[in-house]
Amino acid sequence: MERRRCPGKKAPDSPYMPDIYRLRIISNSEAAGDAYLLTLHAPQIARSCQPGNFVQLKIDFPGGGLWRRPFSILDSDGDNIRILYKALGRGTSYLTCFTPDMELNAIGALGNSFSEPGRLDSIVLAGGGIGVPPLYFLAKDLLDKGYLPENIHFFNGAADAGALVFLDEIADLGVSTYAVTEDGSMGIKGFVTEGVMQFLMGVKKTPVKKDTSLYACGPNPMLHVVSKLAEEYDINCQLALESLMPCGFGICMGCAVKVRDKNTTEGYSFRRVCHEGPIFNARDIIWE
Amino acid sequence: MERRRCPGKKAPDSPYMPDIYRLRIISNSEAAGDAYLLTLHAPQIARSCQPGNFVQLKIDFPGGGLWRRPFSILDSDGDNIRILYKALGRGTSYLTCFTPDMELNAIGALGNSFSEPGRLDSIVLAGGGIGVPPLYFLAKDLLDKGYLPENIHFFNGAADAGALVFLDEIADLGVSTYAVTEDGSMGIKGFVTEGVMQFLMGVKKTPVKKDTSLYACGPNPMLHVVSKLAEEYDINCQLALESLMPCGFGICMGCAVKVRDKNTTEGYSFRRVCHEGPIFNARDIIWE
Amino acid sequence: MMEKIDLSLEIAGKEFKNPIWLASGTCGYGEELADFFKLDQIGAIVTKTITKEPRPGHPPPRVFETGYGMLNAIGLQNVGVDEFIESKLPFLEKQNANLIVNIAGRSVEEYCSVCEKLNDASQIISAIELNMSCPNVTDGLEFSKNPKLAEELIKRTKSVATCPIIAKLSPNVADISEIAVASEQAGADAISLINTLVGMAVDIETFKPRLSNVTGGLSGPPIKPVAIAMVYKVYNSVSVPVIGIGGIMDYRDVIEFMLCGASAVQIGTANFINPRISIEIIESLKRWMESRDYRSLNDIVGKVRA
Amino acid sequence: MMEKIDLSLEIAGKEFKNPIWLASGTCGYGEELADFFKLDQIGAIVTKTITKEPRPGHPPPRVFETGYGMLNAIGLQNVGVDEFIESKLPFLEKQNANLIVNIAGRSVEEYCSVCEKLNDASQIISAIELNMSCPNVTDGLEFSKNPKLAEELIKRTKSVATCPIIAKLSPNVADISEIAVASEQAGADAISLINTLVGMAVDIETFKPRLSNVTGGLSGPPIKPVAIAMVYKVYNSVSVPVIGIGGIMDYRDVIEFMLCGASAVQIGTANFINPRISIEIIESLKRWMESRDYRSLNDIVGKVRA
Ligand SMILES: Cc1cc2nc3c(=O)[nH]c(=O)nc-3n(C[C@H](O)[C@H](O)[C@H](O)COP(=O)(O)OP(=O)(O)OC[C@H]3O[C@@H](n4cnc5c(N)ncnc54)[C@H](O)[C@@H]3O)c2cc1C
Ligand SMILES: Cc1cc2nc3c(=O)[nH]c(=O)nc-3n(C[C@H](O)[C@H](O)[C@H](O)COP(=O)(O)OP(=O)(O)OC[C@H]3O[C@@H](n4cnc5c(N)ncnc54)[C@H](O)[C@@H]3O)c2cc1C
Ligand SMILES: Cc1cc2nc3c(=O)[nH]c(=O)nc-3n(C[C@H](O)[C@H](O)[C@H](O)COP(=O)(O)O)c2cc1C
Ligand SMILES: Cc1cc2nc3c(=O)[nH]c(=O)nc-3n(C[C@H](O)[C@H](O)[C@H](O)COP(=O)(O)O)c2cc1C
Ligand code: FES
Ligand code: FES
Repeated sequence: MERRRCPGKKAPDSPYMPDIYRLRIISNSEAAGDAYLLTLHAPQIARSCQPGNFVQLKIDFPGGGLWRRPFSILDSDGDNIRILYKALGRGTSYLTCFTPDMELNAIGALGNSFSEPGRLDSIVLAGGGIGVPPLYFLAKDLLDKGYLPENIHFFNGAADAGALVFLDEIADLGVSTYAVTEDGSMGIKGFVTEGVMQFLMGVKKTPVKKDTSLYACGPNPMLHVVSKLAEEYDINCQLALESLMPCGFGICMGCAVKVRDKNTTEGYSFRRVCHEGPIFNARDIIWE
Repeated sequence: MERRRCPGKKAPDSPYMPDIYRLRIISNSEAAGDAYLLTLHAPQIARSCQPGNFVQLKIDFPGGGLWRRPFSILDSDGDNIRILYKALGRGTSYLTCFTPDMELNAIGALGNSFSEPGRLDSIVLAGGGIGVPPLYFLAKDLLDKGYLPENIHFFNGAADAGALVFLDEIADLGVSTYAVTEDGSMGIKGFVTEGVMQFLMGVKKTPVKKDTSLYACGPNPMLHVVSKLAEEYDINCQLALESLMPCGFGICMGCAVKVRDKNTTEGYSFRRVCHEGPIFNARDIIWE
Repeated sequence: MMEKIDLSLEIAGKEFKNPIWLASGTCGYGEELADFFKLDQIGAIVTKTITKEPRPGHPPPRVFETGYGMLNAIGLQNVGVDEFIESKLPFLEKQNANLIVNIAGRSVEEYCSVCEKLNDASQIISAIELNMSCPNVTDGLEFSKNPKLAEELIKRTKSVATCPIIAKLSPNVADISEIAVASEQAGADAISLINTLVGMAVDIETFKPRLSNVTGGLSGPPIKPVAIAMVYKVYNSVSVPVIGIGGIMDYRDVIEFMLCGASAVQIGTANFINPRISIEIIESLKRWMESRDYRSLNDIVGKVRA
Repeated sequence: MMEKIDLSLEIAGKEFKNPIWLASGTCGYGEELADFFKLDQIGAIVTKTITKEPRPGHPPPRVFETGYGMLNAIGLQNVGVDEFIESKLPFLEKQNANLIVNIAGRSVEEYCSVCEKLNDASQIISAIELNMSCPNVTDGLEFSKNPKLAEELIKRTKSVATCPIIAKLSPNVADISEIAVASEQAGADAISLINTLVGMAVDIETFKPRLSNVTGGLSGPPIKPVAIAMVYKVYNSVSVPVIGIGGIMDYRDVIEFMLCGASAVQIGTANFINPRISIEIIESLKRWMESRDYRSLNDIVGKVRA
C-alpha cells in the first residue's frame, strides 16, 4: 500500500495544519431523519477542508465523557462548515441542546480525503445510516470540479423512510438519488448494498462499458459487503471508515484498522483511521 | 450529650420522612451580595421543614461531580421552599444556569433543627458569609411563634458591603439588623464575631439581667470564636455546622464532627453533621 | 411475565431473593435507608464493619470528592459488636432484612471473637463478610495481601462461625486470584471484591492532604473497570460464588459484573447519591432480563464472550 | 517577573528545561504534535515504547471510554528500534526535542539490545525509560512485580546504556515502594510512575469485552488519586527523582503531584483531548508560582504538609 498523503491532508502545496478552534455556532436544528444540522463559523477550516475530512468536537455533557467526538464535514462555504449528526448517545444527544452563539471547541480539519474518480466514470456513492455526510461533500466537490450530475448515483439507505437522512438535499444537487429502506417503506427494499448491487448488475449489462468508481460510508457490516461487491465487479472502491477515536490526530494508535501490508513479516499492519484514513481503498482492508 | 431527636427530624408527632423529589424550579435569580435565590416547588418539604433543615441537590454539572450538594432551607411558604446560595465552585456555578420550569432532583428535608430560646431571651443570630439562610429561617419562625422582633438581633457579616447577603430582607423582618464588614465599608468593622462581642459586652453592662441565646452559622474559624464567646459569657449557643457531605442522610459517616462524649472511653465521639446535626450545642464541639 | 423471572441465588445453603446487595460502610446498619425503601426488598444488606470494641474512627476531613469518584478514610467508626447486637440487630430483624455482617479485627483472635459473639444471633445472619481489605486502618489489609495469612484467617473464622463466611478482598495487590484461591482453599463460602483502591489528594492552597488520614480509599465509577477485571480474573480461578463490588451506578453496570462472573453485586457509593438506587436497579434488571427472555441469573453469570 | 521563575531540573546530569513531559504512548514520536506546538518548548517527550523488532499491536477494538477515563490495549504497536533510529530520530533531532526513549522487551537481553542500538544516538537522547509495566503484553509486567527481576533488569541495562535509566513502574502491585527501592538500589537514575491500572469493560448488548485483548490499561482522571498516593509513597522511600504520571488534566494536578514528591510529571491521556495541554500547563504553572512568589521547583516538590 502506498503511503502517499491524500489530498486534504497537508498536501505539499497547502500550508494548512489542523488546529484547535473555538467555533461559534451559527445554527443547530433538526433535519429530516432524526438528524441534526449544525453550522459552525470556522473560516480556517472552511477554506481548506476536503471531502472525507472530519472535526473532533469537545462536548462537555453532564456526567462526563473524556474524549472528543468525531464528525465528518458535510460541506463548507466561505466561512462556515456544516455537520449532519444523529443523536445516538450521550454526547450527540447533548449536542442537540447547543444554541446559536454558543461556542464549541473543535480540532480540525482532520483525516485524509478521497481520490478522484476518472472523468467519465459512473460514480456510485453509498451511504448507510449516518454515512451520508462525507459522500454529500464528495458529490458537491465533484460537481464543482465539473463532473456531470448524471454520472453520479447516490444511494441513501436507512431502516425506514422516516430515518432517511438528507434525501431531499441530495436530490437537490441534481445527482441521481436512490432511497433504499430495509422495510421497503420507500424506494428500493433492502440494505443500501442491495441498491448498489442492482446498479452494478445493470451497468454490467449495458453495452457501452464504462468504468465505475464506488464510494461508501456506513456501518462496518455494510462496508464489508460493499468491499465484496467491489471485488466481485472489479471496480475501484473507497471507504470512509469509522472507529472509536480517543485523539483523532494520530497520537494514540487507538483507532487502528487492519490493512494488507507486504512490507511487514505479518503481511498486515494497523493503520490509524484518523490519520492514514478515514478514507481507505476497500481492497486494503482486512475484515475479521 | 443527649441523643434526643430535634424538632424537624421525624419528631414522634410527625409522620414526615425525608424523600427523593424532582422539584420544579419557580425562579432562580441573583440576589444581593453575589448570592442567588432559588425557589423550588416542593409541597411535601415546605409543609414540614424546620429552620436548620437542608436539602441535597443533584447538580449534574459538565465534567462530573459525584455528590449531591447541601443547601439550607431559607424559608418555606405553603408549597415552595427557597434557597439562598453563593456560586463558589463548580456545582454552585452551574446551578445559576438553571431556569424556571427545569427540575432539580432533591432529597429533603434533612437534618435537625434549633432548640427554641427562652421566651424573653435576647436572641443573637450571627451569620458569616453564606451563613445567613438557617438563621433567617429561624428568625422568621421565632417571629411566627410570637417572639418579639426587638429581642432578635441579627448580625450579618461579610468581607465588604457588596458581599453582604440578604441584608435588606433581614431588616424587613423587623428584627434589629447589624451589618459587619471586614473592611468597614458598612456597619461595624471587623469579623461578624466582633459585632457579637460588642453586643454581649453591652448586655453585660445593662442593669436588667436577661438571658441570651446565641445562634451562629458560618465558616469554622468564625464558629470557633463564637463558641469561645459563648463560653466566656456563659450563654446558650447553637451552631449550624458545615461539612463535606457525600450522602446527607446518615449512611456514609463522612461528615463527622468531633463532640464531647462521656459515654466513650476516649471522652469524645464523632457525630454526623447531616444527621445528628447540622445544629449542635457549641459546648459539645471539640475544635482542633 | 415479570413474575417468571427468578432473581434468586444461593450461597452455602442460604437463599438470597435477589443479587442486589448493599455494600459495607455505605448503608450504615440500615436505619437511615429504611426511610427510603423496605429493607426486605433487597438481596442483602452488608453492615458497616463491626469490630470487637467500638471505634471512634478518624478525625475529619474523612471524605473528598475526586471528579466522578470519592476518597474516604472513615477509619472503621463503629459501635462495637456488643452494642451492635444489642441495639442494631433488633431493628434489622424487625425489618426482615437479609443480613450479612461485615467484620474486621487487628488479629485473627479479634475476628474470631466477633464471630463467636455473632453466633448467638446466627439465625438472623445470612453470612459474615470478612473485611480483609480496609485500606484506612492497619488491620485487615495484611490478610488481603498475604495468601498464607488469608488462609489462616479464613480457616480459623470458619472453625468458629456458624454461618457462611465471605472473604472480601483488596484490589491493592499484584495478583488478586492468588488470594482468592487461598481463601477458597481455606473454606471461604464466597469471595467478594473489590474494596477501595488506595488513593490520595492534596489541597494545593494549603498544601494539606484532603484527608486527615493522608491516604484513603477510592470508590465510585472510577474503579469500575478495575473491579470488573478483577472479578473476571477471580471468577476464572475459583469455583465458589463471586460477589462483584465497585462503581456500580445502574443496572447496566450490574449486568457487566454478572457477565464477568459475579453471582451477586454490592452497591456502595451510589447509595449516597440515590438512596433508592438498589430498588431501581432490581426493577431495571428484571425488565432487561424480560426483554431478552432470560429466566434466571444463570443466563447471565459468567457469560462474557471473551 | 515571569523570567525569574526557574522551572528547570536535572536528572543524572541531564538538564530538563521544565518538568512537563509527554508520557509514552500518548505522543507518538512527536510528529503529529509538532503541528500544534514547538516540541522544544516542553521538558521532554517520552516516545511510544520501542522494542527490538517492530510489532503490529493488537487488533481493534483497542480503546474504550469509561466515564471520564479510558481503557487501552494497543499492544505496543511500534516500528522497532532500527526503523525508529532511521526514520523517527532525525525528525525529533531537527525539532530540538528533549528526548526520552521508552523501551520494552520480552527478556533482559531484548531490553539490553535496544539500549545498545540507542547508544549510537545517545548524544540526542536524554534518558531511556524502561517500560517495566505495560499491562497489555506479557513482556515488562513481571519486571515491575518482582523486585529481584526489576533489580536484574536495571543492573543489566545500566551496564549497557550510556544514558540515564528511568524505571517506569506498574501500579498493579501490592507495594510499589518495594519495587522502587529495588530499582534505585540497582542503579536507576529516576523512577517514573504510574503506568495504567488493569481494567476491563464489557458490551452488555453483545456480551463481548470492549477490547480485543479482553483487559486493558485504565488511564485518565480516574487513576489520579491512585497515582498521587503511589508517588507520595515512593518519594518517601527513595532518594532519586520521582516522575509523576496519571490523570493529569491541568496545572493544579501537576502541583498536587509535585507537592507529593514528583520532580517532573508526564502528561498522558490529556494530550488526546487537548494536544496543546502541556504548553498551557507550563504557562499556568509559571503564573501560579509567580502569584505565590515561588522561584523554583524546590519550593513545591515534596512540600505536602502531611
Ligand atoms: C471519522 C468519523 C466521522 C464521523 N462522522 C459522523 C457524522 O458526520 N455524523 C454523525 O452523526 N456521526 C458521525 N460519526 C460518529 C460519531 O462520532 C458518534 O456517533 C459519536 O461519537 C457518538 O458519541 P456519543 O457521545 O453520542 O455516544 P456514546 O454515548 O459515547 O456512545 C454511543 C455509541 O457511539 C459510539 N461512539 C462513541 N464514541 C465514538 C467515537 N469517538 N467514534 C465513533 N463512535 C463512537 C459508541 O461505541 C456507542 O456505540 C463519525 C465517526 C467517525 C470516526
Ligand atoms: C448543611 C449545609 C448547608 C449549606 N447551606 C448552604 C446555603 O444555604 N447556601 C450556600 O450557598 N451554601 C450552603 N452550603 C455550602 C454548599 O453546600 C457548598 O458551597 C457547595 O456544596 C459547593 O459546591 P460546588 O460544587 O460549587 O463546589 P466545589 O467546586 O465542589 O468546591 C468548592 C468548595 O466547596 C466545598 N464543598 C464541596 N462540596 C461540598 C459539600 N457537599 N458540602 C460543603 N462544602 C462543599 C469544597 O471543599 C470547596 O472548597 C451548605 C453546606 C452544608 C453542609
Ligand atoms: C464511605 C465508605 C465507607 C466504607 N466502609 C467500609 C467498611 O466499613 N467495610 C468494608 O468492608 N468496606 C467499606 N467500604 C468499601 C465498600 O464496601 C466498597 O467495597 C467500595 O466502596 C467499592 O464499591 P463502590 O465503588 O460501589 O463504592 C466503604 C466505602 C465507602 C465509600
Ligand atoms: C493509548 C495509550 C498508550 C500507551 N502506551 C504506552 C507505552 O507504549 N509505553 C508506556 O510505558 N506507557 C504507555 N501508556 C501509559 C502512559 O504513558 C501513562 O503511564 C498512563 O496513561 C497514565 O497517565 P495518564 O492518566 O495521564 O494517561 C499508554 C497510555 C495510553 C492511554
Ligand atoms: S484516534 Fe488516536 S491515533 Fe487515531
Ligand atoms: S453526609 Fe453521609 S453521614 Fe453525613
